[in-house]
Amino acid sequence: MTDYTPTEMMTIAAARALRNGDVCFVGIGMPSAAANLARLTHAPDIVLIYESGTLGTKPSVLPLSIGDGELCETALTTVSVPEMFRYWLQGGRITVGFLGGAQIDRFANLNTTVVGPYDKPKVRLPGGGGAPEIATACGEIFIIMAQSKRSFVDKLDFVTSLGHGEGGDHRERLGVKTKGPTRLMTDLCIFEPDPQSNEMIVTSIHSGVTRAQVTEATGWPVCFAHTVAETPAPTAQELEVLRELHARTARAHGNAA
Amino acid sequence: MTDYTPTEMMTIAAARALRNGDVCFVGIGMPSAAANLARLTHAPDIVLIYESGTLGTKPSVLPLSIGDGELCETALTTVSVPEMFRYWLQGGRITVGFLGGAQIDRFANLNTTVVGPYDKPKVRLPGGGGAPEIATACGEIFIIMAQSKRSFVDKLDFVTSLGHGEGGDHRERLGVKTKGPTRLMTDLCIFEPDPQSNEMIVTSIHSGVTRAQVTEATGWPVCFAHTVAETPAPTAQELEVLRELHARTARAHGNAA
Amino acid sequence: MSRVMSLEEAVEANVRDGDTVAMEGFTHLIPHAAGHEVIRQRRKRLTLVRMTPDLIYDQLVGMGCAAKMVFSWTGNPGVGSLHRVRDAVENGWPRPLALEEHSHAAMANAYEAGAAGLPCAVFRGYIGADLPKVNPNIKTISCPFTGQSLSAVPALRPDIAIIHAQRADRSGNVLIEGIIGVQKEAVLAAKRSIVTVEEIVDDFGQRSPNACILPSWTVTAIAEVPGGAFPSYAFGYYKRDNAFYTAWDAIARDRDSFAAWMKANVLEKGPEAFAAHSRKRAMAAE
Amino acid sequence: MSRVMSLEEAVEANVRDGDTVAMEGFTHLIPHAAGHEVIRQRRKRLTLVRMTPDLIYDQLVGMGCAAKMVFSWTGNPGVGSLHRVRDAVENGWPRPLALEEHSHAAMANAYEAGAAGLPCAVFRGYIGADLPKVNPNIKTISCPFTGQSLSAVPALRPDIAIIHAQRADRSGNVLIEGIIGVQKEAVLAAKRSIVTVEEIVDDFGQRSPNACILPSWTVTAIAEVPGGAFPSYAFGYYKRDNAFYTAWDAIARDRDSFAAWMKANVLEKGPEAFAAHSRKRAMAAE
Repeated sequence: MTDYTPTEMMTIAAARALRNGDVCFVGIGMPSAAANLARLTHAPDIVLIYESGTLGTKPSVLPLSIGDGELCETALTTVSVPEMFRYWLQGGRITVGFLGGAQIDRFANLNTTVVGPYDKPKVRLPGGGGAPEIATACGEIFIIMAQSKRSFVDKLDFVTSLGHGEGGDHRERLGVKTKGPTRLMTDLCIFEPDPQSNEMIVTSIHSGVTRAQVTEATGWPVCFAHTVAETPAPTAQELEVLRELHARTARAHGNAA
Repeated sequence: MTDYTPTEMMTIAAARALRNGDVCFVGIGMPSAAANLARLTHAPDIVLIYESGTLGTKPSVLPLSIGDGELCETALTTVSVPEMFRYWLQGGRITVGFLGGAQIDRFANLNTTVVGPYDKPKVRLPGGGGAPEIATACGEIFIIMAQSKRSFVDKLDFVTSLGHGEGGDHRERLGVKTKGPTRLMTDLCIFEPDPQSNEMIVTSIHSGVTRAQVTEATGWPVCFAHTVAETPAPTAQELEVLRELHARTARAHGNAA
Repeated sequence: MSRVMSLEEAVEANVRDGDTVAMEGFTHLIPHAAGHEVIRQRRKRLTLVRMTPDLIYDQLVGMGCAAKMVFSWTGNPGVGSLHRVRDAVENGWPRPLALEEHSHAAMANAYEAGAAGLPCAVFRGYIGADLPKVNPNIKTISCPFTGQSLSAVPALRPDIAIIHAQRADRSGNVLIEGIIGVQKEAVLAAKRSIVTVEEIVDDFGQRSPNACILPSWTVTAIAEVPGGAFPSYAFGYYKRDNAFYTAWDAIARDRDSFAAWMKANVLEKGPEAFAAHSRKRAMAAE
Repeated sequence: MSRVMSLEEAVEANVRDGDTVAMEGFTHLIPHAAGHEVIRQRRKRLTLVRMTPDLIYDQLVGMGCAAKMVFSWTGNPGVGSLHRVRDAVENGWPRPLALEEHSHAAMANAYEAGAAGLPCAVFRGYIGADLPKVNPNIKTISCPFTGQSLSAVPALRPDIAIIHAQRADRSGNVLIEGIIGVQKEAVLAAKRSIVTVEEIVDDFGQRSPNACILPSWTVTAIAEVPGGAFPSYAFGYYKRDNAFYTAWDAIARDRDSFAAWMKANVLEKGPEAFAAHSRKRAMAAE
């Protein structure tokens, strides 16, 4: 079996979750790598949208920022940012949105705003950006986050974007009709919401990872599904395409590969 | 002196009222003729905007409809109709709007909706189109209408667009900060609002027209300003440019000139 | 993903009796061929939505396809009244026609709100005007910061939007250029959409990075109908036939001459008849 | 009508102490040269508005020009934190910085509402999120037709908007292409505006009929500053200098290295220094 890193496994697991018909609202970093990996492997017709206004973009290298020239040059067309948020996101045209964050709780609510109190934060994080509305307007949400007790917490310091709220039918009670987080990909495993409680439970563990490792890296008493799968290891093709993408990107950004 | 028609006089009087720095929201028909006459004579830098979305258009012939190709081909750029009404009209960027109608009252309120009751009209007119918001969003309003007792009425059947309302400071009381109708050009004379009452009063009578003719053609007891000017007759140049414009238009539209 | 099909199939599959239909195009790119196809297929009880009902709705109303019209200005621009619409409103012939009347600003904002997934549009409108007194779909709303009173109208969400555009590519994306009106908003606001195009090309080629393009996944059906906007026009292809608009006045004034014209030019023809009016020309050519 | 002048004159005449300033550009066309000029002219107590405060505001905040920042995401994209902004927020150095925080959707809608002359923006946002609890400028409003609860934020109406664009023509019109962000809205929402451009041309020449153009009568001042978006980029001219963004992290981490860099590259330089980064290239060239 080929060697691969936990981050590669996480990215590949996220790419696999995307379908060829999806219209995907992509963020920078791992979501961008995952979405483009999907496009370059099993989902050639996936539509990638970046909040900078680019519709149907097909970058050959990954952008460093959300509005890199590569995104516009390879897009079907580019619209203004108000139009992007009004017609395309709020208009309900996106099937999958990717999110990540500094903190996540068991109901996949996310915090990218502050650690500590809002008015006197211990760490001032970047803020929500598009997340508060991505979280409720996209058909469903995929989350990619490296797992640790510091980031998978019992209680968020701040709810930047809604996941399943307090669980159960909380989204519905808030008048939200979209599914919310349906999949959380970490470097250790895959979580999916429990059909009743909507708590995120482990449904697949990456090859070579133990339940104890997952439990140890989660800040709440983590639940496992009745049947937990083993995530198939990355295929040689998946790894090759992902690594080529990263290498092209590093060359294009003027960094050593 | 050159011969000219009352309609030519009315169009030329309207053109003269436009200034070189104006940004003018133009309607089809006489407003379009007047605005383009101004552009081709004393106001070469006037900005003409048509509600179909064309910004800074310079048509060589007059459009038959508000979205003729000529308007787009000669425009600085063309925006969508929602943008036109949101950013350009409602945004308060227009200095002068032109309006006309089937009926006008002494406070320059206009009716282009129905003659008779709304639910069972004697005549179903075209409707307001852009007028209700043009009337309040433009810096000031110029009105062009041929004068007759049937159209200059004591009471409108329907207020399609606000003039000075019930007179006085009625616009201000409605929260409207723009001036409203500052000038009404007819085939007989020019009206301007009385500084106190905002009733439209005659301030200039076209050459060869009598006060009796004006009174006879007005459905309310018409008032004349303390000093009433005689509208200068069209100059040879004004007439020449206007007639050439109409002739080019007739040729372009495939009609006999 | 949009599917390319014949106009007959597109109308057959997507326009249903009783639908709320928006055929848009602001002087430019009015989908006349599609309107004729709806008439030929004898659709009934339609609510016809359009900012500026002109010949295309005069024809649909005169042929009895409509029960209601939602509009902000109606007439034959620069020519006069729509005689078939007036006959329906004033005399109920061939059927009564209910009217829901707005201003342009309201309609444009209502399409925008529909495209934006909002339940209503908020704008500064109708101040001192009588329309809010006769149209219950015009309400007011207060700005929660300034207390300023604003107008609100329900978002437009047609069952089906029908537009005409210059080009589609092989992937089913649609390019619109020139006076773009409210067409993009109408399609995005609608549940289904039909776009007739002058031509289907392999690739749009060189274009503005900000071109007005409807991605294929926002469009239901595409039909290639060259000349399909006639007597309206297609920027880059053919000009508006102003003479036809003028001639329409006499045709439509009389019920019999209208019926005869519709029989000869619509009922006994197909979409291919529009090809005679199509002509690709360089954009800057005139 | 816009007036063409030097960047020094444009900032001197239009940016005042205490102003609310919006410098926009979404990754693309960020007006760095103009930001440097504001720093050189030692403007104080500015309220800096920007969806994505990045290096340009890190520099203004670090040099003590700002009292407040209105934003929706702040950081060095793909690299990390803004150390000068954090130092101001966490330690009040060189001055305290108040924050007003929104989401992207709220900021984009607030600029749109400003451009549209509305007092507030209405959108579907912030559902289940904590920001409305800490920002009194986020309120709710009810759709008068459906009762649905929507979010409202005040329209953005900056005293001055500053953007960078590709070209102006001799009449003072401005053409923007590529990722156009909220720049048009920011200029239309603002009382005054400064546009720096890569070049002033006689005529825009062949272009899309729907090109994104700001007419000269919507712009206050235009300054030709080739390379003026560096290290951001100008579509059709030069690429983003990603390496500079990465290098900024070390420069800004330390107060002294930041001060030294600002002295050498901003205080002792002028707008002409940006010309070294300018390079006209064919749009499709890479």
